[in-house]
Amino acid sequence: MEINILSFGKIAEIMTITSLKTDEPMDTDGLKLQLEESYPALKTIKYKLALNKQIVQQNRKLLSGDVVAIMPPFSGG
Amino acid sequence: MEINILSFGKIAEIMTITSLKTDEPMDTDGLKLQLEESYPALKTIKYKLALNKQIVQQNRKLLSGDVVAIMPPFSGG
Amino acid sequence: MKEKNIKNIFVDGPISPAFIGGSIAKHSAKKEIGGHSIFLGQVRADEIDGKRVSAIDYTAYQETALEQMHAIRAEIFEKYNLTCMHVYQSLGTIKTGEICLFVFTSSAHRKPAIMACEEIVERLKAELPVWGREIFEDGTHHWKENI
Amino acid sequence: MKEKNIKNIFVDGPISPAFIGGSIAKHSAKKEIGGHSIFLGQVRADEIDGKRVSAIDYTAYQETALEQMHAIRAEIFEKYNLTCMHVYQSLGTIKTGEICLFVFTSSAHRKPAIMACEEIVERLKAELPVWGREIFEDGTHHWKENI
Repeated sequence: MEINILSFGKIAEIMTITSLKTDEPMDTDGLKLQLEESYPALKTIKYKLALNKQIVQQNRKLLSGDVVAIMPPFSGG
Repeated sequence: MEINILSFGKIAEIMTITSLKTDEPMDTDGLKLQLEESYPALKTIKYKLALNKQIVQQNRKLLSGDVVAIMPPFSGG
Repeated sequence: MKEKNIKNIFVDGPISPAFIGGSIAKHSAKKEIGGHSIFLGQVRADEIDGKRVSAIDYTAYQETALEQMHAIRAEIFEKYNLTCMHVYQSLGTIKTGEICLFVFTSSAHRKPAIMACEEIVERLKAELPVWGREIFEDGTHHWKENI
Repeated sequence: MKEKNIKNIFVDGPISPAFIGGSIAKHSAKKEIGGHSIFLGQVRADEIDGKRVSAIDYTAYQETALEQMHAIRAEIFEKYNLTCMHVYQSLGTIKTGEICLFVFTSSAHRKPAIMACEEIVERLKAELPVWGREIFEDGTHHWKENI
């Protein structure tokens, strides 16, 4: 399956991938681990995920075609 | 001695005097009593005094030439 | 008596939205400001005993009101870390839908401006000798009282 | 999925004081309003590690931000007796001294407008995926974080 990845703010400066292919079942916690392995700088940033535009509050299963946004701390206003 | 009287808002509609002459010593409490006798409607209104432009917090002695303002509840803003 | 720089807050007639916009624009040169808080009082077409308010006629004991406002201003600047504070109160006849009060505070971070603005509004309503006479459509009137 | 009327809050570039004045003017026809509360965010020339901020470049995850704002709006109208609520957030490069956020609430009596305005500002800073990149005079940058 293929997960689409969006990244924002300072995370967009360190993460360059826009999708991730895997044959294993995947959830948002698993995705975080995998991204932190590829981009160790991510471990030093407090970030949130959005799954299909909805902010993720707890671990969620991922399906092929899902869009996951990786969002550093907000600073609007 | 002569005390100058200013009145405002709805009190200006019921009180017409602009000064009060007396030979007795007078304080603000005494002035209130005297005004309420002349204008009984005043007894039904919560009002404050200002003596020489300063809002009166407690009884104050009056001197000739003093200006006392009779002020109904404020409604600015 | 010590010297005081007593600022005027009274304006004749309604406060125009364009004046408010202009007042905001003047603060663009103050680069230390991060937040502005504004309160506006607008004359409401209240119904009282079946009669509709069409305007409020404001009068004030101006000198005393300005002394009171001067003290409030000093206390607010003492209490909150503000860059600016502006207060305008209309006098005269203000029709429903028009602005009669404009309180404007600015600070580096948002909290002082927001808290000061609210406190100024509460205090001026309670402490300034200003009176609003609500004028009904039929020409009769009712003296407003702040709660 | 239920139908929603998702309002846009994003504007390209700074929010002009004239726009704010115009927005206030539009409310003069709403005669049930007694008080307006406005919060404005202005870009501050902060100094960070000896470098001066000259602008903030705002980006957002717009669709998610609008969904979040939609939920905040519904909860605010549920909680406070408001007549109106308007929110504008700038995107793109906003220079110091310019306005990047405009929150505007109105109610019959002052308290709901004041309390709602403050709560909206707090919530949108915490809950909307919007990012400010502080640009220094020397061209380098720093990612802002709301506290």
